[in-house]
Amino acid sequence: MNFMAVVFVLLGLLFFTGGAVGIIRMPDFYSRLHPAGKLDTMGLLMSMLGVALYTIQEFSLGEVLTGLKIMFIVVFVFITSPTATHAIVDAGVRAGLEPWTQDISREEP
Amino acid sequence: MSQHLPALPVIVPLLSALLITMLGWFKPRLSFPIALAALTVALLSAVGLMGRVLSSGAAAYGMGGWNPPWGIAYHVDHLNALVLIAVLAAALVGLIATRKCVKEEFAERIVPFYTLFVLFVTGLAGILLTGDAFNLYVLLEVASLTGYALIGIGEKRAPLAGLNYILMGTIGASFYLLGIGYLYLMTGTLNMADLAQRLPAVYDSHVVALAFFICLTGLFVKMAFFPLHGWLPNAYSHAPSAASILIAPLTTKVMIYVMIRLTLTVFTPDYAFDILDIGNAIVWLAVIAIVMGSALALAQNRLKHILSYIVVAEVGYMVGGFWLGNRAGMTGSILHIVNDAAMTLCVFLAAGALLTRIREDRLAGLQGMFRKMPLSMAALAAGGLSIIGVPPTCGFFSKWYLISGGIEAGHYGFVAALLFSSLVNVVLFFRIFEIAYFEPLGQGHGHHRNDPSPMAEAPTSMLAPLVVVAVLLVVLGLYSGNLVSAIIQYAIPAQII
Amino acid sequence: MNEWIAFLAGKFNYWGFIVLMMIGIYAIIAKKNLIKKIIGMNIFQTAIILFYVSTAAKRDAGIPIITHGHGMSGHSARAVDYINPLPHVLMLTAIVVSVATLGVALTLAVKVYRQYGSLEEDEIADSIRARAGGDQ
Amino acid sequence: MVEQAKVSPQNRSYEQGTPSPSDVQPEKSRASRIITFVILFVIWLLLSGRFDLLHIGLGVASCFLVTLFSADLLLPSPDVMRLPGIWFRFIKYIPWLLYEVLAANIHVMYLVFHPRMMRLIDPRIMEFDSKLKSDISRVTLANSITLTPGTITIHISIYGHITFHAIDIESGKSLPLIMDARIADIFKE
Amino acid sequence: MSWPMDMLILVFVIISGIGAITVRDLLGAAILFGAYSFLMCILWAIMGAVDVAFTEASVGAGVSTVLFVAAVFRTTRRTRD
Amino acid sequence: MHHFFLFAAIFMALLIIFSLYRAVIGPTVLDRLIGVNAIGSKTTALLILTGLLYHRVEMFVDIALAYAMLNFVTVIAASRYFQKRKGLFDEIEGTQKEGDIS
Amino acid sequence: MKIVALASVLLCGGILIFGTAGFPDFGDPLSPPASHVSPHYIEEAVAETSVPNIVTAVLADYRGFDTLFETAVVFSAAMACFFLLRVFREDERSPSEKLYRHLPTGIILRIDPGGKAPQSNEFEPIDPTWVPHDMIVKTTTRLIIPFIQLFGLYVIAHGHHSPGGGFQGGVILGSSLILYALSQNLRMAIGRMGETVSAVFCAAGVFIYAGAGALCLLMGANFLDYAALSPLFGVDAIQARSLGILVVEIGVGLAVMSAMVWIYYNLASVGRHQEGL
Amino acid sequence: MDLIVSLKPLFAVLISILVVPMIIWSGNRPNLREAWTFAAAGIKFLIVASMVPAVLGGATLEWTMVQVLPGAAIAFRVDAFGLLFALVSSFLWIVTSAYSIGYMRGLDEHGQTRYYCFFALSLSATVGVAFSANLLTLYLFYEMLSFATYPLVTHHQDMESRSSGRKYILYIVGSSIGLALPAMVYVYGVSGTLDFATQGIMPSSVPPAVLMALVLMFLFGFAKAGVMPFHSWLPAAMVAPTPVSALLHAVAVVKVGAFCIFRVLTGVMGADLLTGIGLGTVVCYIAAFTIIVSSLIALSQDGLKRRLAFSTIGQLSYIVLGAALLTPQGLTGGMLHIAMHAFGKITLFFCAGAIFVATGVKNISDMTGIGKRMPITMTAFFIGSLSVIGLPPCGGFISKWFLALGTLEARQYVMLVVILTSSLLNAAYFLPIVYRAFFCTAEESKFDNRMGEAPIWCLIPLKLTAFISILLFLFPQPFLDLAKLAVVQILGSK
Repeated sequence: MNFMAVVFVLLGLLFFTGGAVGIIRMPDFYSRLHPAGKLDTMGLLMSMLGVALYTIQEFSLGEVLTGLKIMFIVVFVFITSPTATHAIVDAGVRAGLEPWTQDISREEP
Repeated sequence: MSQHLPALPVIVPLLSALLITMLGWFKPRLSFPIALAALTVALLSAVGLMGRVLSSGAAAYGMGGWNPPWGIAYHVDHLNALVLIAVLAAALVGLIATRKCVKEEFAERIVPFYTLFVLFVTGLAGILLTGDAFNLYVLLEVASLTGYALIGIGEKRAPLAGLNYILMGTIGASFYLLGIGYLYLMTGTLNMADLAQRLPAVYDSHVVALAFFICLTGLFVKMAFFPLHGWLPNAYSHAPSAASILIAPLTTKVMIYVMIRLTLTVFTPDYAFDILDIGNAIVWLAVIAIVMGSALALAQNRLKHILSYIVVAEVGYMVGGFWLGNRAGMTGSILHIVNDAAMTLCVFLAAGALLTRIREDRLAGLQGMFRKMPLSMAALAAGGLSIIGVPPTCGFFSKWYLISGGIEAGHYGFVAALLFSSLVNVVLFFRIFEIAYFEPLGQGHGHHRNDPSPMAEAPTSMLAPLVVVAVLLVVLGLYSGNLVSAIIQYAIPAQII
Repeated sequence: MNEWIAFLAGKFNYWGFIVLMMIGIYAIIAKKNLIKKIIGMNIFQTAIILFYVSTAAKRDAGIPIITHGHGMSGHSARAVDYINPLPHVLMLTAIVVSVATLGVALTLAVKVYRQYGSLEEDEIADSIRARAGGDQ
Repeated sequence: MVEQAKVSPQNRSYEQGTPSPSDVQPEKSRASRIITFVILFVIWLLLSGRFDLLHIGLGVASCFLVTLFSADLLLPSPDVMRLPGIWFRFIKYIPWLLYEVLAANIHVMYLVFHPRMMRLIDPRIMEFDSKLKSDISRVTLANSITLTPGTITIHISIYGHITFHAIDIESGKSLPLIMDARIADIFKE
Repeated sequence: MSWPMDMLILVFVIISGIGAITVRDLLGAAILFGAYSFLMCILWAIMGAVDVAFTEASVGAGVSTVLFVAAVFRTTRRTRD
Repeated sequence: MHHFFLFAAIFMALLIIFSLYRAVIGPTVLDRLIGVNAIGSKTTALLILTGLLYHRVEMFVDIALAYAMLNFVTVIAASRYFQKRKGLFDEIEGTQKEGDIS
Repeated sequence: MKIVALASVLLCGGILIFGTAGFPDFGDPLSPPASHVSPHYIEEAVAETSVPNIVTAVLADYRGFDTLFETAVVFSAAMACFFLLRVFREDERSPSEKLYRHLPTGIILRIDPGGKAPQSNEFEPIDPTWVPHDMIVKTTTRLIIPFIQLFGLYVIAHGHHSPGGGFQGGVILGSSLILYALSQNLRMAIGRMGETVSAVFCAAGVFIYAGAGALCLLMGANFLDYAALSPLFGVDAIQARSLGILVVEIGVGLAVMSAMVWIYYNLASVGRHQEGL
Repeated sequence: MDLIVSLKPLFAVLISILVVPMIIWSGNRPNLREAWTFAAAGIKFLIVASMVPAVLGGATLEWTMVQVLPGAAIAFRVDAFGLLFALVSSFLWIVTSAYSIGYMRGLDEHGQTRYYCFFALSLSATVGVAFSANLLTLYLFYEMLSFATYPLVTHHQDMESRSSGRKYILYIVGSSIGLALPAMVYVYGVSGTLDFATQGIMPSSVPPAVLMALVLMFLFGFAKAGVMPFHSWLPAAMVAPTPVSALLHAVAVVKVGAFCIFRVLTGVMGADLLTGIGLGTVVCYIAAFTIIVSSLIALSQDGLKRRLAFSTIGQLSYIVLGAALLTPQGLTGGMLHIAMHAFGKITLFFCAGAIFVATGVKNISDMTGIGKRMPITMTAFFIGSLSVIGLPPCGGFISKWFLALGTLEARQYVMLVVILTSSLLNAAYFLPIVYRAFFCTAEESKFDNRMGEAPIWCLIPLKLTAFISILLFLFPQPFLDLAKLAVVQILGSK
């Protein structure tokens, strides 16, 4: 069980790292949203799964409920995160940000 | 019920503020009577408290039934009972006097106005009564926050002044909080009595000294002590007159009380005066405050600006008097808290009364006011004479003690500053009186019977309290001896001579 | 050298609080924008909260909620096991106060903006001066 | 006096949406209330973890209050009878979605860590017409699309026209359409 | 409580604080102030002040940032410092 | 296990640097928003990990949950600013194009 | 100005750093704060109030008076915002054209000054800057708001055993309404919880707190001494304290929720209570 | 010495305050209003006079109103000196009231109600000063007098009166707050009390330099006495209506200043203490300087009232000089001079007013030949000037006689020379007026030869006071007795 937890947490950290790096590396606002919004969500899912597994080892009612609560967080984030991402991108479009594309970026300095 | 008296001056206004909102929202007419009743009850219980203190000494009250170091305790002694009565009485009189004013100025906002005002008084009463250093901060914030709102509602520059007040006030309060935090770090307690017990052991630590300075700085900001006074003049002069009448007499006085409480009760007097030995330096600061406050007042050409700068100078009086460190100076300082509350109330009330008729407080606009509003101007004159320090008004007697304190301490700079400020006040007020007394100049000799311009006094609901306050100035002056011998001398620790 | 490092590290939170406080005060004094000032004010308050919470810290102690094993039956809770709760309580109040102050400050900032059409202190001063000139 | 104003959003692709019936006058049927209450109470028990009388009582009171206040928010549509089926199919949909999300995540991670990332990505805005009808299903689709890395829903019009931003062409080509079909299956539309 | 985390987050807090007062755009400042209070929240949690962390989380995320954004929305984003 | 979670937490904290970089540097407000949103989700995880470090996860879960809920509110509020049809560069002095503002 | 500010700030900081040298070590379990008053709380809180969360016990009972005024601060802040911002006369608004949306069709009407507003229920008034319809955000928030509210209530109710309490719960509840106002529009939020309701609730929340204290006073004990309420609750004094704390927390939650919502209403619509942010 | 607790002093002070509401109430009915004034004045005089027998019997009447500071109360005490002063001023109120009626009605002045109110208040303050039992009470009434007279000084409410009112307040209040108040506080600080006592209250431990400073502070602080650098308010204040100048600037205000200095030197500092370190001499020289210089200035003044004003400055310093001599004869002389000069000077002022009412002339150079038109007035003027110069058969002679005796007694021969010189100077500036009025005929005289006296209400008072001036030479006994008694009370029964 511990092993599973460690693996999941490490996976989660990997996803988080991806998100963090992506947020830096991506060229424009729209493409930054992809790693930022989604990789973090996945990372959260993974690491929380790990933590939840670690928590329910002792298997008392309290521990199980705690694990469930942790998963509840994940569910919640899974609902809100895309919405938040959507809200941001919508704001960007309405604010008139031009998306970066391969062609334009090569032509313009 | 009598053992619960210490809680009442705070609880009753708080509950009534809530009632004002809940009932007044549906029937705005109810808000004034509720506020009136609450403040009356609070004042009565404050008087009762004073009686108890006089008969059986200081009293403590544990909130929630917990004993002091663990729970919050209220503590009543001569000092705070006296200031409490002064503050509540000033608030009550102000409340009655501003009724018409409020109705006109805040037609739709009566309910929030009274709610905020009663909460403001609650905060001040709590500050005065509490025996817990942190509780004081919370109550300070109650009082300040409502004060910000009452000031910021005014026209023109008032919101900006209110915002500046918020920024400065928050810095002040936060500094106080930080200082208390330092004390907590060194002693582990927040109760004033407990602090007083545990602090002497760590007096040699410079953290304690720093804590003291930080608290003091915070309080100086809050009381508008000279270099830190920036917020006060604009805030008081741009506030609507109802608000300035209600706020101006109270806030700075209560802050000075806090300073006294901090220095005398939380720390022992010998810490501030002997170990740190900063009395002299602060008195010099006070000298600068007095001189600059007076000088700046001279440069103003609006009535409320002048009065605001006078408040700044008066703060210098009280701070300087207290930090003289001798009995006479402290007596003067405490007496001046009471007197200044009455004086400031009187002049601001008179200014408010004038403003009901002239709308603009430029000095030039006051022409002929003695004829138009003789009673209001007479009250302004009484207030002015009291601020100048003319016997038998109360201002004279506190100034007396302050000067004798200054002489006793050999601090002639302070004495000179007091006298200078008195002279400046003479000039200031006689400039006002001149303008108001002499007819519009150039209109003939004025030698013979002019057409009497119609009398147009302020509404009676404002005038009557104004006159009462003006008379009170004299009564307070005449009975200041009793005040000192019966109350104030017990408020000062015995080791101060 | 080691003592110095120990000294610096041992009071790290206090250094942090001082830095934050300075940031806050600097913003209040030097920034001309009212909202910036308000942000500075809030940072300042948070710094003090940080100070208090730092005073509460206790090495090797747990959060100040008694575990179910402890305390419910008898006096088994030991003071060294739990972080000092008192500063937390105080700071809850302080946070609430800071939010309340923030609300009022922002309200006033909005009011100022409605009046002068600007949040910059110097621009507001200019327009006040202009209006005063217009009056006379 | 009364005239029709011209609606001109900044961006041409944004037509003013007709408010859905849920915005207009949500119907508060008893059945939906009871279901709301039950759902909330289950959540409460999950959160609370205390089963003594006081806390259960508080839970009932809380759930009742929330139901009273916002039952019409959670379940605006009156036909609550369809719910169990939807839930069942929805739960079946989740693992698939998770799998797809995971796969897409790995794809994006690959992109992010790739040294020549700037060459690999090819962001573009894509669009297609969804066949879904109800709000909830459209939102599910939109969120599913957003949740899948590589695609973000920009806008979903009242006619079901979905605009989304894709980080490269593969991400946006097929998956949204499959999702559309699957979600239509869930909601039987 | 672990001091490396404590230090790390404290440094972040300071950075975001400086960012909040230097950024030349009030909306940005408001958002950075949000970040500031998020980080503060972690800091409290790390220092074991759970209730404070909870309060900071709810206030910082739920109220004060929203109020800032509302105020900026109703005034202006323009700032010169 | 304690040490593992400690290192995980420290690593997570280090990751915040990246998001913070985006939040502080910008360039546009929406980039900052992305950064803050990312900080938010990391914070949620970090809170739970802190709970593990204190061995009291059940206490920290509530905070994390509240956090997850309210982080959403912030993002919606900030993005709503633009949905009210205010442009990204409205009212900002001396900026014409994306990238110039800091 | 900047140099002055910098100089004074550095001076201030220098003094504070100097002062810090005399502090007890960070985390020292023998420092005065750790050894004087707080051990009593830690060791006796459960026995005296039967509340395992010491912070809650101290907050609402030992130092309940602080908290009462903390709530009063929130109340007065909300009242202050209302007082300062609320616009009572519509004529303060310069262009008095009004916009209405016909709900079923989405057509927008512009009513010139002096025009008669449509009376039908099918029209909703909107701002010049209205929020465009955004189905995703609207639907998602609609779905999660009940859960946020439930969570807020949970936080209030479980303040005794886990972190949280009236204030946090109240803020979460308030945020849920703010979220509603953000995602739909302000008018709808006001329709759900009007100004009168928020004002009265806000006062009532503080009143519950202060009233509970005053009730103790009437029962003959000191103010806020919940032990005096034991006859009313029908439990022993210690349990009564615990229940008293619960009552108080509910009051705080109510007050804070309404206060936050109220502040938001006024701030976001500059006192006009039209569509807000 | 008997102490009698009596309410009389309080009533004497209060009566004119109490009449103020009455005056305001009947503001629209001039006759009733002035009846109130008269009634109050009469009652006041009667009350004061009724205390004479008791005081002459050696008793002191006391009434403590309220203890405002420990060791200092607001208290009244009537001793011989105070009674003397109160007697003079309360009697002159009656006279002046009558004169005011004539003057104010004659000129149809505005704001008469206000005028009578503040007049009454001023009198109240004057009597209050006279009856004060301690320095605090003295100061209280002193300040009250300053403020009560401000509206009177600026009665015309024009530019001139505005500037002179400004000067008045600045000098009087400025000096009292700036100098007298701190000195008083210092005295209180070192001695713990402020009560006037027979040989002063200063402890002997106070160093002479401090004493010197204190004396000077009091001397200049009570600027109403017009000692030289602080005198210039007095000529400026002559813009006031003449009855005001007459009563207040010849009787009440300036005499209050002199009275205060008298009290301070004798009751606070103590004669022996001052003589011991020779401080009296210093004050003497200051007074002497004022006497000579003001007389010289008076010579060059053309405005009648201004000349009278400078004369007053000089004469006041006689009183100060008398006090500073600190010998029984000198003190007696000083006290008597208060009374004698009051009657003489008020006569002169009344005359100046009467001339103004009747002819509108203010300057001496325009008065050529006026004696033919207003013989009564100018005769009274002649008597008044004789009294002020100090020639028999007028009261002024007696006081100057005692002063001269005092200088001899104190062996201050320089002062004797000063007194004599100054008397010559007095003659030099008064007698030419009389001469010009009666014996010169101007080329183009402004006055036709018919009689044209001022209204009867103006005339009667000035006749009366002139008559009394002469009477006082013949029967100085009551005042002399009081003064002698007062000297005993001041110096102790040596």
